[in-house]
Amino acid sequence: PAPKPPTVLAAASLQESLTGVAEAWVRKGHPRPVIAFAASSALARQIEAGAPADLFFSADEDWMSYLEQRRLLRPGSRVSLLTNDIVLIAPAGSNVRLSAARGFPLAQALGPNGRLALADPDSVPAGKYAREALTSLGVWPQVHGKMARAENVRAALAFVARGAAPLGIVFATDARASTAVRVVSTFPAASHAPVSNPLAAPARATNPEGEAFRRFLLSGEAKAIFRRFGFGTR
Amino acid sequence: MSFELDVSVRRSGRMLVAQFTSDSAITALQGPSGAGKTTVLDMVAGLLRPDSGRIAVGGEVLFDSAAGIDLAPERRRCGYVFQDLRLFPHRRVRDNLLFGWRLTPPGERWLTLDDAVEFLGIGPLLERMPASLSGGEAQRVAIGRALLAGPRMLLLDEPLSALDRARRDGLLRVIEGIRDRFALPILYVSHDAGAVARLGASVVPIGE
Amino acid sequence: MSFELDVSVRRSGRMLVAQFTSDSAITALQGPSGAGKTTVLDMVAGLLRPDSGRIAVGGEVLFDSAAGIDLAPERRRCGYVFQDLRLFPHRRVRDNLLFGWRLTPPGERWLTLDDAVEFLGIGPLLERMPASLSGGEAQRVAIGRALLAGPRMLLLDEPLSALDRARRDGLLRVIEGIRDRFALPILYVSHDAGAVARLGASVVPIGE
Amino acid sequence: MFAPLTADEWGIVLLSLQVSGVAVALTLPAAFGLAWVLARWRFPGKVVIDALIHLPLVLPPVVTGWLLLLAFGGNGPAGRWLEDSFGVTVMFRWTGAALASAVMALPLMVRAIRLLLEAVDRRLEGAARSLGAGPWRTFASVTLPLAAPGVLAGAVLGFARSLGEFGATITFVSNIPGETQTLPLAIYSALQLPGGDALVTRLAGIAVLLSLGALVASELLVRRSAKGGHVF
Amino acid sequence: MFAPLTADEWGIVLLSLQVSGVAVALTLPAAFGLAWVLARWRFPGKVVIDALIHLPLVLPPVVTGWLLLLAFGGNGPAGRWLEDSFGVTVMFRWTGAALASAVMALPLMVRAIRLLLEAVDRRLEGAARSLGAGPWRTFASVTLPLAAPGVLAGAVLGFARSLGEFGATITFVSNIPGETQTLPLAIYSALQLPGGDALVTRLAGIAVLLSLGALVASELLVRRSAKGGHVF
Ligand SMILES: Nc1ncnc2c1ncn2[C@@H]1O[C@H](COP(=O)(O)OP(=O)(O)OP(=O)(O)O)[C@@H](O)[C@H]1O
Ligand SMILES: Nc1ncnc2c1ncn2[C@@H]1O[C@H](COP(=O)(O)OP(=O)(O)OP(=O)(O)O)[C@@H](O)[C@H]1O
Ligand SMILES: [Mg+2]
Ligand SMILES: [Mg+2]
Repeated sequence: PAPKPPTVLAAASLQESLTGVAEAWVRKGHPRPVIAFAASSALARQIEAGAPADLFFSADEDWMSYLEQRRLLRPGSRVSLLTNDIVLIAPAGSNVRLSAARGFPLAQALGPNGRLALADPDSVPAGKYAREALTSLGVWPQVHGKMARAENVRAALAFVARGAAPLGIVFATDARASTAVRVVSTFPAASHAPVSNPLAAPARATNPEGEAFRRFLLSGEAKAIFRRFGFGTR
Repeated sequence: MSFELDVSVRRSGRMLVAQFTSDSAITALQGPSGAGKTTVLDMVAGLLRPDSGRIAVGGEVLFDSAAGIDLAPERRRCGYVFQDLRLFPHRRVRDNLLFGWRLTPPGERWLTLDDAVEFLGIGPLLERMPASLSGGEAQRVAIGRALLAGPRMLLLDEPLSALDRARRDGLLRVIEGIRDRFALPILYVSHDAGAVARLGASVVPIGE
Repeated sequence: MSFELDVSVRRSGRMLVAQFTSDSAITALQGPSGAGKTTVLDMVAGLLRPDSGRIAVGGEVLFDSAAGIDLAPERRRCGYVFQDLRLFPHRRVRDNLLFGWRLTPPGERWLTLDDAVEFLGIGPLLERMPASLSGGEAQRVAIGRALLAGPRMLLLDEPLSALDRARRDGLLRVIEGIRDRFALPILYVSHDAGAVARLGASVVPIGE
Repeated sequence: MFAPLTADEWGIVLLSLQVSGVAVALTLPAAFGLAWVLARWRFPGKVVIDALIHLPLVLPPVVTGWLLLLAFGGNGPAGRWLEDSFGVTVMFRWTGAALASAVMALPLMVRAIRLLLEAVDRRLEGAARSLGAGPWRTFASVTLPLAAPGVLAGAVLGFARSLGEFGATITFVSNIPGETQTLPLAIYSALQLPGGDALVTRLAGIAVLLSLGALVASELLVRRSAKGGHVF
Repeated sequence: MFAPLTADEWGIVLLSLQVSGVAVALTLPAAFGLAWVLARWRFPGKVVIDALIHLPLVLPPVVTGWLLLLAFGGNGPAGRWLEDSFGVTVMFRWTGAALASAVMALPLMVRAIRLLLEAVDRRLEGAARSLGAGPWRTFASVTLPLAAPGVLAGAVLGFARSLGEFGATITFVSNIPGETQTLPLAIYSALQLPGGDALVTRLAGIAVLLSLGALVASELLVRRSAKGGHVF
């Protein structure tokens, strides 16, 4: 009988790249993985509730650690696979010039009423990195009251793309994806912990196709595809 | 005894007491407006529960608070022509007429739709909805609906009040016919002294 | 001329034509059930628009299809006692009675609440909701509501059908009093030949 | 943009219709029962039941989804009970999506039905009883038809709400193509894609057409009943 | 868990009440007008209007939020118009949250009101006219009170829906503490945090209490009207 396709739970921000990798996998004659894209928090809770998943590809390490602490991951299956940059963006038509460095005049660039669009810095990965970077550059206090916190990084991107916010902070991969915004500056790697997208297999996973697909994701061929979409790989 | 009543009920803060026995074919309830005539019919029909007392019709006990008897309305089989008619607004006249008829075992029906339509003169109305009927038309449909259910007693609350003299006389003849042929106990509420006299009803005063 | 009517309207596929002029104080409409009596009152009140024709009351044209006249119901000022009463179910009896009264300029009222309550005998009902009234009680409230609006004509559709003889006689006296004191044109629909005769109404047959 | 639907899109539309249809069909009797209790019974604490029914409206949908996940997940008591008694699995299955939609639609349906149940003229029920109809037949032939506009409105509202249900569904049963990816979830996925605007617009257009279709169908039902044919 | 509310929580609760209250107050007249048109007028294409009103139910909330962003965002025509004519800014303001809530609540309110408008006995309106009331007074003293249960139910549904509104709000005006962070947005943030369960439970408990309060208030209104006092 044909092998049963694996079920993969993946962060919504991986949608385009992971679909590309899955295509390559299918071309090798494997059954097409079933991939559910949603917020990492929702996916992690589903795994905790016993959902029948074979792989979990998270947008950040926190939720992965949450599962690991509860012994819900197969020991040794966790890998921090992808890296990313965080960037300052503006609408494509904007001519703002800024360089993300110590004490750079971010609040001034926003103007009196402008808001800085970013994913929720308390809970959403892209926002958490943004806060860390702004804090270490010493500009967090200036913009603290001038933020528009979005539900996820794509919604933050939309605020900038629609001109509702003059500036925003998103992952480099998101900025690449939209022609309506341009990258103003990339945050220095030293200003925040490395952005990483970890991959692991839930402890209950039994489908051998899941493990096979996991190994493919770690292969050079898959990494090359991820890099095409702007990710860094380790 | 066709009707034996000894009941009391509280309505709008007033105590209504009805206490009578009647042996005539037709018993007319008379009394001023608001005296409690409709209230009595509602209690006989089982739609209003007396606070206490006893109701028997044709020897059968329908309600007895002491004995804990309270027959459901659908088991009392009374053909009730309501003062406010209560036609089913969502059903055509034909379906209103046949509502009770369809629920009655064929052996217990004593009237056909054709006969009822004939003496009520409602042939052209069968496919109409009740909302489009005139006052007297609706009243005739309500009479037909009650009779077609093959009831074992009749409760008539001003059944002819909206009808012209010719119709009224015709329907009085029908009621006389029912009285004579089927020997149904009939409670008749009417302010029309002529009709009461003509039916040979024994009069029971209410609310005095 | 108190009433001049020449109208036609289609109802349930039938053409109803009413054509009469009347000069009496009270005009009684008579005809079999479903003849179109209520339909005529509705057209006079402005609640049903005739397909064509003309309606004048006391010399004032209320409707004229040729001249494009169609007075709104609230400007016709007719005291209409509906056959189906139409009490406002969400208002107490008192507020039903005063509904039109409050809308009438004080100078045009010709009846006080106290007087109406007195001759209708509805004093104990003032704080009640209409749903809890008996048939005759509701009818008396409907009469009071229409009269208290200080109307310039009366449209009475079987206004006494649910009342006992004593009440009926009392209210007939009230109507006679209104006829004599205020000279209001009155259209009166009733199957009660005695009442019509007593009011000295000129009879107009409808639907023949 | 106006091209005919692709096979994938048809799959999503049919799944959405299936999920919403099952959700409404399952919820309607429950909603009617609850509406009945709220409209006809008097008991202390009624307002608490009323508030509980409104909860899925008041809570953000993701919380409702999370609570469903706790109750019906692999380790949840309700999930195990469903599995053992009916052999129905809801986790990651379209049945779970239908369950989420049903819970979200319930308050809307209860309110609409209750509104009309409270408007039914009880005297007509007395008339039916007197004509020989027992309580059940009275209910079926008088009460239910008179409340029919409310039931129909409840079904329409519930169906529309189910078609648009997103937050509870994705939290409860995830976003699995072909199984739980209904139209709103597909739209969400498209929103995450760079340049997905055209696809979003297209999918939203399909949703609009679906709702138009549902409304036209309900209007036809209403007209039929207004003509004197019974809806029930 | 049962500790009294902190100052921050009070702020969130008050903001939620303000947003929902304004949303319902603003929408009620519009909902009534639309319900009136749908209940009383006959014209071709009515079902299209009906479908448009249902759209916020059928579309996933984020799409509604996205459409609002297109219309009212920095470059949006509606936003510029509002700004120029009334000096009202909605982007990233609580007014925008109220706008999103209003749009989401509208279909529920229209349906409830329409149901009862259609049930009003038109003969009573004729009686009022005949007693001297013009069309407006007839409306205010007869039609509106008779439809009051529908208006009340619509307001309750709309208020509850507003209290729970999440997807359209966060997409449209983001999650700004003290400005647009209503209770659902706060709950959502907490839900995103590993280990945020206790906070979620606490905030959800507050939402439950709010809805209970709103229902008790509406029940009191209903009782008052049932006693013969007018609601309107
Ligand atoms: N549903 C009700 N709730 C409370 N009181 C009521 C209700 N129905 C009637 N009553 C009151 O009970 C009394 C008797 O009413 P009932 O309808 O039996 O009078 P009736 O003799 O039939 O009068 P009528 O000849 O006017 O119809 C009246 O005072 C009436 O106001
Ligand atoms: N709303 C309506 N729609 C259609 N037809 C109607 C409507 N109301 C009455 N009719 C019909 O119009 C005709 C005249 O009705 P109308 O109510 O005027 O009769 P009426 O003379 O008042 O009779 P009654 O003495 O029985 O009250 C009847 O055939 C009736 O069925
Ligand atoms: Mg009576
Ligand atoms: Mg008539």
